[in-house]
Amino acid sequence: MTTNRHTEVDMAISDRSVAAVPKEELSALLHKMMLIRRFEQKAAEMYARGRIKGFLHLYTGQEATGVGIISRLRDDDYLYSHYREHGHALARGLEPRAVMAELFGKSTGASRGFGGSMHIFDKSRRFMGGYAIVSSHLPLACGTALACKQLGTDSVTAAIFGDGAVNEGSFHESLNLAAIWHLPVLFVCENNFYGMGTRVNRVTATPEIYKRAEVYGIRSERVDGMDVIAVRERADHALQAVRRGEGPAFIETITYRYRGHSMADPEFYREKSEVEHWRGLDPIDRFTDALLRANVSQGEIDEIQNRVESEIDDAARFAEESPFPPVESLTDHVYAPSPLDVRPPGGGR
Amino acid sequence: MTTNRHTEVDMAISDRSVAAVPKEELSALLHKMMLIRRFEQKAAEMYARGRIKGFLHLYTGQEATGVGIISRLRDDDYLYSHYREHGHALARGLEPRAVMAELFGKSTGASRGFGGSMHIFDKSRRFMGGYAIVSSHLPLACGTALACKQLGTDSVTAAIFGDGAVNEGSFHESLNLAAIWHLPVLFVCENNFYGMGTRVNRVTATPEIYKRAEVYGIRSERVDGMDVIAVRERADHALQAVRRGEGPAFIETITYRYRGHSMADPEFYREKSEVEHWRGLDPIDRFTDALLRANVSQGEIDEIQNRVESEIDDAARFAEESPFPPVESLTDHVYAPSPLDVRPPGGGR
Amino acid sequence: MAEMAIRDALRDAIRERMLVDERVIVMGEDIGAYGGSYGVTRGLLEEFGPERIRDTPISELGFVGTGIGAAVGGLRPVVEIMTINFSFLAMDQIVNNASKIHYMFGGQVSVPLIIRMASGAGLSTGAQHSHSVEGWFAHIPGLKVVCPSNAADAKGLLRTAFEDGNPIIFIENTALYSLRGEVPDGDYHVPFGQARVAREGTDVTLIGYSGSVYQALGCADQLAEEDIQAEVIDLRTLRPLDTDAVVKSVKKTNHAVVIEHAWRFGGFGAEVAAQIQEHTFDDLDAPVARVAGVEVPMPYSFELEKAALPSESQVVEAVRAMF
Amino acid sequence: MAEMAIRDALRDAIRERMLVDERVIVMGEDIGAYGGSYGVTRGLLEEFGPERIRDTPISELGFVGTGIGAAVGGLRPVVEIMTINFSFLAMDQIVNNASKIHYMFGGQVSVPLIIRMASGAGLSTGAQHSHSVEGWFAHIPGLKVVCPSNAADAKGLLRTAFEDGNPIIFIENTALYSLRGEVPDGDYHVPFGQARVAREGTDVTLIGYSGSVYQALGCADQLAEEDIQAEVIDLRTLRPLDTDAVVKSVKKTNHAVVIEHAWRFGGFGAEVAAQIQEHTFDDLDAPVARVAGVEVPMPYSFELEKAALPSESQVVEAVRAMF
Ligand SMILES: Cc1ncc(C[n+]2csc(CCOP(=O)(O)OP(=O)(O)O)c2C)c(N)n1
Ligand SMILES: Cc1ncc(C[n+]2csc(CCOP(=O)(O)OP(=O)(O)O)c2C)c(N)n1
Ligand SMILES: [Mg+2]
Ligand SMILES: [Mg+2]
Repeated sequence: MTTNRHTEVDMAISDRSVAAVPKEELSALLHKMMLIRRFEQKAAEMYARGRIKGFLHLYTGQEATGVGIISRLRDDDYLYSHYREHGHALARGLEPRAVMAELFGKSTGASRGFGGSMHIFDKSRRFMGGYAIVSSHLPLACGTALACKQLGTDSVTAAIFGDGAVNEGSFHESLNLAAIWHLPVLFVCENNFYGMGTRVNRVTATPEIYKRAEVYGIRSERVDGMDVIAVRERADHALQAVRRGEGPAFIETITYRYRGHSMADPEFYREKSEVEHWRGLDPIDRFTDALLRANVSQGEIDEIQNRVESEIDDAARFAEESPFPPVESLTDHVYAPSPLDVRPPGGGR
Repeated sequence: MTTNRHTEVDMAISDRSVAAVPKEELSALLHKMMLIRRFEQKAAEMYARGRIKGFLHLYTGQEATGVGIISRLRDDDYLYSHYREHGHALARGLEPRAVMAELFGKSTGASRGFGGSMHIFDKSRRFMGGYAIVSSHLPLACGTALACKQLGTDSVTAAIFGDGAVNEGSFHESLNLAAIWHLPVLFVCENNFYGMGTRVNRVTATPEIYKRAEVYGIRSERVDGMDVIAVRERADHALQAVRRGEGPAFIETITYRYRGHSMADPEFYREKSEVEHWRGLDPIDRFTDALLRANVSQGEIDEIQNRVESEIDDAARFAEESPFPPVESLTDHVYAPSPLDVRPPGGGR
Repeated sequence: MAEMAIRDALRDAIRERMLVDERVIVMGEDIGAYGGSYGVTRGLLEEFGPERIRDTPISELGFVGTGIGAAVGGLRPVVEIMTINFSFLAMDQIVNNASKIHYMFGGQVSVPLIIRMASGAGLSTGAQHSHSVEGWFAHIPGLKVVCPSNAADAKGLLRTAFEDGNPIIFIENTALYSLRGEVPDGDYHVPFGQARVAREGTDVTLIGYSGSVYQALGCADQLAEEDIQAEVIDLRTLRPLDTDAVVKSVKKTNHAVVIEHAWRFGGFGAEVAAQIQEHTFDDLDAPVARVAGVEVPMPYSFELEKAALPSESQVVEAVRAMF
Repeated sequence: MAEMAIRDALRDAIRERMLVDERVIVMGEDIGAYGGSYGVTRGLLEEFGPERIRDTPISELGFVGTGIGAAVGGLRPVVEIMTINFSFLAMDQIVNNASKIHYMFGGQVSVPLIIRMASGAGLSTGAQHSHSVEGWFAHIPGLKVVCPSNAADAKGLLRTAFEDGNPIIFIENTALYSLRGEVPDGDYHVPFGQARVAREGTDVTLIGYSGSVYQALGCADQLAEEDIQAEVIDLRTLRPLDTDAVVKSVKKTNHAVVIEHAWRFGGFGAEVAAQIQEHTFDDLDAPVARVAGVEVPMPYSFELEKAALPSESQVVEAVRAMF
């Protein structure tokens, strides 16, 4: 196994680790990764066609991280994400239809069209939403974790964020709170080397981000985020520790985004060759290679790819055909109804 | 030399270290410490008599830290402090008159009576003020340090804060900024074990605060903050490193405040015996003991004490006799005058 | 009826609720061992223990966000920000998360959270500790903003806050914690959006909230001697605002003065004045006047601070100028 | 005269100043290698190097505070907060430090700092990226708040900001960066506190700033067809506010409508309305109307967002209702 010089990433997924995963789970992992990949391609297409507006941040290239981590969450665990969350939402089991419809601003969207690409939410799956203020969901994650602890459940809250988030004060405050209160939080930093156009080492005193967590006494490690099996395995260990009541854990995944930061990114800040290099480590290719070595047939893989195609086509069609929320619903949901309201709860008369 | 079980504080000041300091400097250190001690007693008295209002945070017990650090600053260095800053101001050479008059709200005060106890400032001494929002002066310190660096001087900016400040986001953001930009900042954490009534280990994942700084790659150490000579020596080394351009440094001093957090503090949260214990480590007593051992005579020490008495009496008289700022000056200094103003720069007509 | 200080009325409301609802927790700086900066939470740590009375680090952004997440996750947190001056540090969590989570996720979850904070000036605490920016919060849809002026309202409004399923900004006044007043027995509530006529009158409406209610009342006494009968309205909540009560009064008196301790320019009083002229244009005999704080960072020096805050005599003058 | 986009006018003003004043530095997220989120700083890194064009970590509180300290220490920083939505994170530094340092230290030092930020909605960026809270800043004594609506003003006001010795909140509009307009040659300044009459009229005064000026102008065209001649005032700076210009116009037209993209309740328009009725009470033929944002966190869905923002037709209706 050769370690890549740029990235500390192994070139091949270990066969032994693949063999340790049940077959149907392997298929599920591949399916999710392919689904996300295809979903983002379709989203980009729909953005170009004006169906999707605002900011759109694609997850392409990072699939192994989200899929690996989220595959080990229980249904009663909570998951928070940032604005680059389509992949996390799909990995968590949200319907492609609901995610795509949200991007289209349709009332059938995961957030009823009120949220948009950066604010996908699904209560039933405890997918607690995408947040567009960098690092601002980390305190929220501490909060649901505190609730779980206090209410006596053993649910864990996972929060996924980027390398850029670690320089925010909220990162520091959240890690400290989680540590002193032994909160059941799994912090997951997807280090894709850039926050927008800023390379991590230029703005981060400790570019080995997992070391930042260690100083709070938090169990912390770095993993090859282009290897879904490795991520899955480390997530499993970390989650077990958290669930046992050992307090928070931290995983830094080393990964890369192939596309610009958002659809508006002119990508002045990196060389095409760097992108190409990482594409050579593609998490889906690497995983399919490993599956083929593990005697999964090309036919089975093709079948998954075909299924994905039709799911995504269906999602786009569904989004296209769904209605927009009626304009009369504009002021719905500003406030939850209160039994004691004596007048409209807002500011107007 | 025996190390104290509670505190990692040595019981006696090393004679060797005392011998390394020039005689007149030793007197100056003692003078400043006694001056601060007496100043705070007088301030408490004046508070009780209603001459001083609002919040009043006394520095009693911590004198060795401020005096030790500040004695090694050059005149062209900058110094920032928090709301417990009388001691720092005096150590920096502000006149007791100007500090006391500020507490009285007089126009002869260091901040013309506009600031008060928590906002003492002296431009001429580059004493950049006390700030009442915990940790909020750390980014400011990075700012003057950046200015010095960019303007090509080798001035250092020192910022003093408490153990409670290290859990604020601004602490984290400042340390990271100082580290990545190699800013000439000396961070000084006075760990007196309490932020108001909250003991440091209950809210701080790493109660060894200096370790927090290490993770940013910042040179960092802990020192006995009840030993003025030790503090002075470590400050000297740290300042030299910073001035050489090695980037920021961090010193944690272990110290204790004898009085409540502010005059309003009922002190429910700690045992009297704990306070007594620390009084047994009194920085002024320990230092006079060491001086006596170093053949400074009791007479010389008494003389310093007498000088201090009269300085403080003078300061209180001066403050008492000084005028309040006239009510017409209320709206002075909201804005610096601008050459292009066409109307009053504020919001009113 | 029992007479008690505002701080005790507040504590009662919290304690009562904690006894019946396990999901209620209190979080904030020095609310436990220290007993709370203004004594509101004194004794609660001993009664409910450190799991439910949580001393936090000095991390306003962090623990306010934690409170939001905990509310979404099934607790009923009461978060104390020691003073409103530190709320600037938590502003992102309040504005971007607390106020929006219900709406931006299509109504799927709500944020039943009470954020208490002490506001106001007049105690010589200087520029960074003398804000009255409750008007800022009132600008944010998704929040409700409550400003009791007396013990009965403090308790009744806090009870209502517990029943509400939304993020409530509960503003207390640093200068009023010790103010004693009658508090009704039994399980009463003071609803949001219902102003209180603190004094009836026919000639001019004086509108205040929290501390400024007392200036209005003092001024009404003075005006009565000049045979001007002032009606005093205590808004009690800024959002929702009881526009109806204000309009009704001004339609009767044809004159209005808004009094607030905040800076005048862009303060909440501007909203009240704007609404009054919108709704009672034909009834007004004079422009709506505003008496408010002078636009300076609060000076420490005692006479200066006094001069920076609105005074009864300014209100009296504003009224006299109308007649 | 040269025609250019607002983003280019802004860059020109910065670049010009950097060429003559070594103390000017620019700090912010992705202003360097990325070229600036809205392209304002594009090319400056190449020209001035990484010491003067400083890409910051995502640490708004930290780098805004650093900017304040740097200003006090002798630099002339221009700090870019990528959008106003992130200013909530830096609010403590802006309110507690930038606005107060000059005053609370008795005038000993000042804070010559420009904080630029992009404000506004209408681009489908959702609830957390669509704020227009410039009115909040306008409430704070010690700050000046500048809101240009066109390229000439953008350049002229930014030049004035460089001459001013105070913390300036310089608000740009995300939707207007590409808007082109004539920019005068030479070294002109647009002073703070001087509104611009964007169109003369006799029957009603429409008051706006930044984006809402264009709605006012569009509406004036429509009204002209109905023989109502609207005067349009572009405030240009919110603090200081050119009350005189507004009053003068309303005394002539006897009718006023304030238009703003911010939420109506407690928005800056309330201050303008309150002042108009204070100063022109006897001249007004109808209450001052406000047309503003609907009080909801901004929805993503396109038609909903449109409905949440003020429209020309709402302004037209408000005017019609006056006649
Ligand atoms: C507080 C805040 N500051 C700035 C932004 C603008 N912004 C959006 S994403 C981003 C970069 C974040 O990078 P990272 O955390 O590494 O996540 P990635 O985009 O790489 O997934 C920035 C600066 C923001 N949304 N929130
Ligand atoms: C941001 C903020 N939060 C809370 C407070 C209230 N407060 C004032 S001092 C203090 C404790 C600070 O403790 P520490 O930093 O250890 O300094 P010490 O008082 O011990 O010198 C607190 C909580 C404040 N001033 N600012
Ligand atoms: Mg990244
Ligand atoms: Mg302390």
